[in-house]
Amino acid sequence: MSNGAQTQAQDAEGTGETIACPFCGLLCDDLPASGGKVETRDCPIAAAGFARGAAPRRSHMVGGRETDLAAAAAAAGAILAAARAPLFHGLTADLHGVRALLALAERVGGVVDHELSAGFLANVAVARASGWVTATFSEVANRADVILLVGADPVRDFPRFHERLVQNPTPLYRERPPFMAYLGAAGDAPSRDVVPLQATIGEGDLLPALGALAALLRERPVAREDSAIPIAALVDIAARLKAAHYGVIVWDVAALPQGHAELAVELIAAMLRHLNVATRCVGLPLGGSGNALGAVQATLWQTGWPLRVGFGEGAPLHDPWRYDGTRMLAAGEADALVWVAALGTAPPPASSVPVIAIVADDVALPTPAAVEIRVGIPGLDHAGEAIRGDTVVAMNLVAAIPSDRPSVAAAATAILEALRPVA
Amino acid sequence: MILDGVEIEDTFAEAFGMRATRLIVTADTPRWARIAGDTATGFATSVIACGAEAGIERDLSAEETPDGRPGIALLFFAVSRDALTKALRDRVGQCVLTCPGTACYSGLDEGERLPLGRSLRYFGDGYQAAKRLGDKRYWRIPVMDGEFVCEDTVGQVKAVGGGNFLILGKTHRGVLAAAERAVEQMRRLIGVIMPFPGGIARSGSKIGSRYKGLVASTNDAYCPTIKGIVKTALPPSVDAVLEIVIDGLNEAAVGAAMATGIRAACAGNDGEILRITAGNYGGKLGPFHFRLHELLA
Amino acid sequence: MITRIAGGRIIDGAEDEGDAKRDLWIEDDRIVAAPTDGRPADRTIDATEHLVMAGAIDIHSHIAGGKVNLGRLLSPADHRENPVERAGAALRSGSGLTTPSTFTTGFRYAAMGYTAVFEPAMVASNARATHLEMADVPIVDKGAYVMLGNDEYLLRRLAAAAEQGEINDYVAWMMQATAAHAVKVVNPGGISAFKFNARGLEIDEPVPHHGVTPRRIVAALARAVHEIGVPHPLHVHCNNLGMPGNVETTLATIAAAEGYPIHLTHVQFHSYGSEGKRGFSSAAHRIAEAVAQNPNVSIDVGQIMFGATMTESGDTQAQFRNRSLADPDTWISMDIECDGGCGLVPMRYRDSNFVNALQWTIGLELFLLVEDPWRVFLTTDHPNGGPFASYPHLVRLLTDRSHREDCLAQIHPAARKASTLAGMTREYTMREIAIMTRAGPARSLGLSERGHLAPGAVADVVAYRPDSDVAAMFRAPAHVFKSGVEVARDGAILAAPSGTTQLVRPAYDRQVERHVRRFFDDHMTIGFDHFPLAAGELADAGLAVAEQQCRPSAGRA
Amino acid sequence: MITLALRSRPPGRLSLAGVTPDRLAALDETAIAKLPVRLGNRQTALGDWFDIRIAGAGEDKLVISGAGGDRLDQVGGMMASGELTVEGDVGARAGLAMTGGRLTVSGSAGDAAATAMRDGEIRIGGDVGEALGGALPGERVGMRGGTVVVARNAQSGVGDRMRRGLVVVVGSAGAFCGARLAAGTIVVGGGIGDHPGIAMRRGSIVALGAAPRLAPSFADCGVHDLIAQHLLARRLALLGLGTLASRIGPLRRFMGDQAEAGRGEILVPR
Repeated sequence: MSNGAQTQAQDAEGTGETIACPFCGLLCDDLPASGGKVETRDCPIAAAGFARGAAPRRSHMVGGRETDLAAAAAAAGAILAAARAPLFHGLTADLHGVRALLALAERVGGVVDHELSAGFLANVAVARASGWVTATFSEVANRADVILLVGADPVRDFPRFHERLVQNPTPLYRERPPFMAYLGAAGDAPSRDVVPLQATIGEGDLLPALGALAALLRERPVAREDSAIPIAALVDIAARLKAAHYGVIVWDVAALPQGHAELAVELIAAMLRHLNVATRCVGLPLGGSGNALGAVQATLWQTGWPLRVGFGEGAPLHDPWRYDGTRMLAAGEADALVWVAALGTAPPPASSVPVIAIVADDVALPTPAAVEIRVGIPGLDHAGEAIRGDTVVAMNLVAAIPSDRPSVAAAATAILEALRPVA
Repeated sequence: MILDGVEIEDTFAEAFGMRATRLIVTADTPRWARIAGDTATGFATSVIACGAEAGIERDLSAEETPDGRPGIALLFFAVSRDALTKALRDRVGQCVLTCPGTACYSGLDEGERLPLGRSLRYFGDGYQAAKRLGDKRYWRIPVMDGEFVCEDTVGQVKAVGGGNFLILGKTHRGVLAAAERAVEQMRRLIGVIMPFPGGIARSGSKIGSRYKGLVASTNDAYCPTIKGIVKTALPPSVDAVLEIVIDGLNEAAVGAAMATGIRAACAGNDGEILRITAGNYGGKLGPFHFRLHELLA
Repeated sequence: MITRIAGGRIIDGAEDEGDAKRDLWIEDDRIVAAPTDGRPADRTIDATEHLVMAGAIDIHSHIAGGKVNLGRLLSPADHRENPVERAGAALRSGSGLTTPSTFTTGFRYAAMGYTAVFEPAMVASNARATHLEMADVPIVDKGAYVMLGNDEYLLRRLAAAAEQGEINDYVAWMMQATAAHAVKVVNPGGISAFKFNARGLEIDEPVPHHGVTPRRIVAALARAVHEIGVPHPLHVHCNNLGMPGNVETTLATIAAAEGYPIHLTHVQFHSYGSEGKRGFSSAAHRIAEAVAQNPNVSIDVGQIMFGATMTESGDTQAQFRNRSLADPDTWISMDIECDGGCGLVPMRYRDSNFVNALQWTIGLELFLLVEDPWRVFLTTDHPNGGPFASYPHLVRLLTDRSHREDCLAQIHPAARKASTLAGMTREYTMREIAIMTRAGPARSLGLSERGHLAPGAVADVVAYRPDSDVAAMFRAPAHVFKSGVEVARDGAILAAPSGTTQLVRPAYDRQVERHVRRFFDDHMTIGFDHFPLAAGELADAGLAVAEQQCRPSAGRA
Repeated sequence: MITLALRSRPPGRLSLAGVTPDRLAALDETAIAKLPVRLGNRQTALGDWFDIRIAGAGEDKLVISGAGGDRLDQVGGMMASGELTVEGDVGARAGLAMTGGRLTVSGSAGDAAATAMRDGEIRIGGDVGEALGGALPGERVGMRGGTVVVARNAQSGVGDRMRRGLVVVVGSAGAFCGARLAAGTIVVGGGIGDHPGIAMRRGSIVALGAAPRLAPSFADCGVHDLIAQHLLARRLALLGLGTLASRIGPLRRFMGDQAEAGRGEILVPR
């Protein structure tokens, strides 16, 4: 007998130590790692991500001069204390980082956004105002007998999607591989070997095609004269979904046509609500790269609101339009920018406001930031926690290639500490 | 009191409280509005057996109706809100909904609302739709010539039923001519209807009967053919009587209609008409007393 | 640091003697005996005539975890209408009344005199996220019950007629892996059944694919929890939640425990008959009778309180059924990791609605009919029956008969007529309130140092200023101490220490890990090595762990 | 009459919710000047931004004037009665959750005008942004009543999730007009963007400009001159939109969205 939960790996039957990859929402945790080397299992995102550990070390900077974390934090604190509308954006940090950034943002009355929020807020908008039926990765991997991919092949943003969630060699509750169907633009379509049934449509036709599919599922009349909509294929897809024991509709919200995402998800949600009256069919809204869903979850629990939250009014307020960080910068409404890029690599958007860059070493700043705090990458330089793209499973990220680079949480806390004397 | 040689008896008409509403029925043409109105207000002389008393108030021009089509205003009276609700539902459902091209609206904005379209909508079998424009809510019920549009609810007021006067004269022909003159003038008024055939009743009734189960029976005191054997109310020279019964949206409208009718009946009297009186129950039953002398003063 | 709480009426449910008027002494974080060496107090709190009780303990309140967050997401109006500004430099802001944010949850509980709260429905695969979230619930101690009984691994092992010992090891492993304080079963087998498209599950009906029955699941888990020595008995949310006539299921569930201790949760939702012309009636008396006859059974009520709220449950089968009640009409259902599920349905309980009104009376009947306050706990199943902020009003309903009858007069007349509540004269005493909200939950949860005021106990102390309106008294106690720190005064938060995470770590034979590892390797999308919370994870999240001892046993209670 | 003259374009967004004629009527100039208004994380007062003048008493009339009004959000928000006139532009969410009264904007309005409006009337002289008459973030139901008239053009998402009321866009409307419409009436005088009525359940979209391409989940129900169209024309005429009203003749009726409840209609020119 022992306290087993604390034991790591190295069981007699264990396959050696594996670690989780923090660089996309799948958080695949089967990457063998030893001695600072990570085997990335043919995943281009993982390969590129772990290669970031080799980036040359950079120093913290204030006003173009190298300095230490404490001094950088003090300078950042001074900028934030004076700011009327400081914006915290980018936000690709692990959960501890997000929690610390929220504490800092609240302290200085700032606004918080995430670089991927335009996409996942489309999912959020439908989930909360219309409702849906979804499932997590392991349910899909073990039960799905029909899978409909909508919008684009998920491999674009989630390279191991098929390997991890579809091609499960030992599923619990299905006898053969799931039947795969695709609805989306021809250019985004997966290979026909992988997905034999394809309803390909022209640019801009996703909504009418989804509408037709939803109507077919309801056994309602559908106009057939519009040649741009492949009704025959949709009839086939509808029949498969209705006959499925456990159908799954998958979409990568970031890959849906710009501006159409929310209504596309709305139509998918309508199908899911309808299908579950008679059979089971679940949605799998893929997302969560850059720990975006961790950021949403932590913001939800700390403030009661999903992202795009402002603390300027005292109590936290949520407004997807007003607190859209990119819009605020473009409109000149923010007067300081805290740009966080640890899991992500995007540089801060161009603006004329003082920038506090809390970024990994490989994030290039096109123009010098007022304050540059160089942080490590969770799951690479240091440990951390992130939430998977199915919003349920939080993954413990270990330090694959440990370094003494500070975490985002440490940076945010240092700034908060620097602010302490102010009441 | 003598008016144009006719004795106006110093008595009063005794009337009762009722519930009433006005509907506006429109159609493609005045003729079809009139057909709908006639049908919906048919068989509505007395609440005793018809459930409601109803009549056409007036024709409406296209400019006066909610949908810009010719129409007709109808008044409906019943003894209670529930009775009125049922009468409207049945009459509009059977006689207006069925009638080509019609639509039906509330003609009264005041008072507690009664359901109309919201009851009839179920005819749409799930294909009905509500539409609110301004402060009005309509139901659109698909029918074979398009949609039957009917307002969701209609206003309803406390009204007055059973205003009346009796024309006593020498001959049937003379009394009928006087009654027709009266009705013609009264129909020009707003807010009243004369629910009996052509606006005129010959069956002035009394309460009760010697036969079990009959609540009303012939008013023997005013029947000339038996005046020798009953306790008659008729002077010896009166050999014909007709009554005009008035329902109105309020007391003033009924009083005005009675005064107008009596004056018209008496006007141009050539000696045929001897007396005008009114029906009452000694003032014990109805709250509204229309004293003839006061109305004509 | 010595604190003297002077002049109060001490109401300690755990003590046999009656209420005593005496001073209470606190040294640092503990209650101590009055110093005999004449040492003066560093500070004295004038609590003259105040009612002094231990900090209250909520045994069942959905305060954290994925479904709670989804509940927040689905409640924009609640958060818009209930903003909570930061009340001090060391404090945090938040929002929400029915689905409050974490800081607001901790502060509001503390301001009401609660010092420990237990999240009763942690999905195992969501454990890490749940604990991270609970790290942001300040002041109160917290713990979580891991949900088992719809996890495919257990169902498969039961289907394979695994020995009880293996089940015990698995349950113990799972509790350690998820840092749980207790084990909950929700709609035994029904959540798994829903994934196979079964829309209901009776207690003797086989779960699709597996063939095991809810009765078997309850028996195995109740026995396992008892034998591995977890203080809190199996926490059971029965099958058929909310269905007319479900009292039969509830009584059958008691029988299924075969004498092992079980705790039936939110029993109000499981005490329904099917009599009367509406086919819905109270069966509270039958439940109360069963509780009296079965000393192995405890309950919490899950009282409904009228108004808008959010229902959050692991019971996807019941929540999918309830979707037609959604107000506003938006709901979420989620199948989770071959492990569990969650369903969210916003709800508005109306006193003018017959069913809601009768539910309200059934809850109160249960409180008043169950005689032993040690075995009935005060809950609204927050937020499912109503927000925890409504507890003060609920206490008033229990202690003030005339107020109860005033409220009864307001409800749907047919429900009023159908209920026996009008004839019930019982008024809870303050001592009984102290037992059902402090001593009882502490004993049930194995929190030996909490729920009472004896020397040595953790100094979680509440002083209530007497008020003829009991609700007002319980809403904002004059003083609240958490581990000796005054955290709230008259409803305002003074300090925000972080509180502990309560858990138990039952021992198990490591052999079981080999089987579970294979299951994870073959089927799950998270590896066996990454599933359990690692040492230090809770500490990294800022949580202080407090472990309660297990008392393993082979026999029955 | 109360006049608030904006001195200059504020450096950030100011919310004027509750700065309405009905609420200001009881206050004097000093009290109005002290009303709090938030600029980012700073507490400022109305008097910091506006010159305030009161002329005459007892009227529920408020005029907001001055350039730079595009940063004034929620103008007319929570108004219950009275008349609020803006000489110039307004920012986002004009008329938020209005329950009565009349808001007139001579210029243009930003995004989400008439959000969650319940009653009253809004007139916009210029253009409006996106999501006119829509819902608050996260809410299932958008505009629930009242009347909005936009003299020029509206961007995408007119009447998204709208439940009741009348929205008239005299000019053109952008994409997704009447998306997720629960009920109510939208009239567009000019062109209408892609995907009108997507996921609508009930309600009417009357597109008097060119007929848009509709999704296959909209079913052609023929050409009709329905009484409901006459009633609508009457209503438009009463709003002073006689020209628009006169264009409502026989229209082709599509029912949809069959992807959803499918009881809505889109009426387009033959």
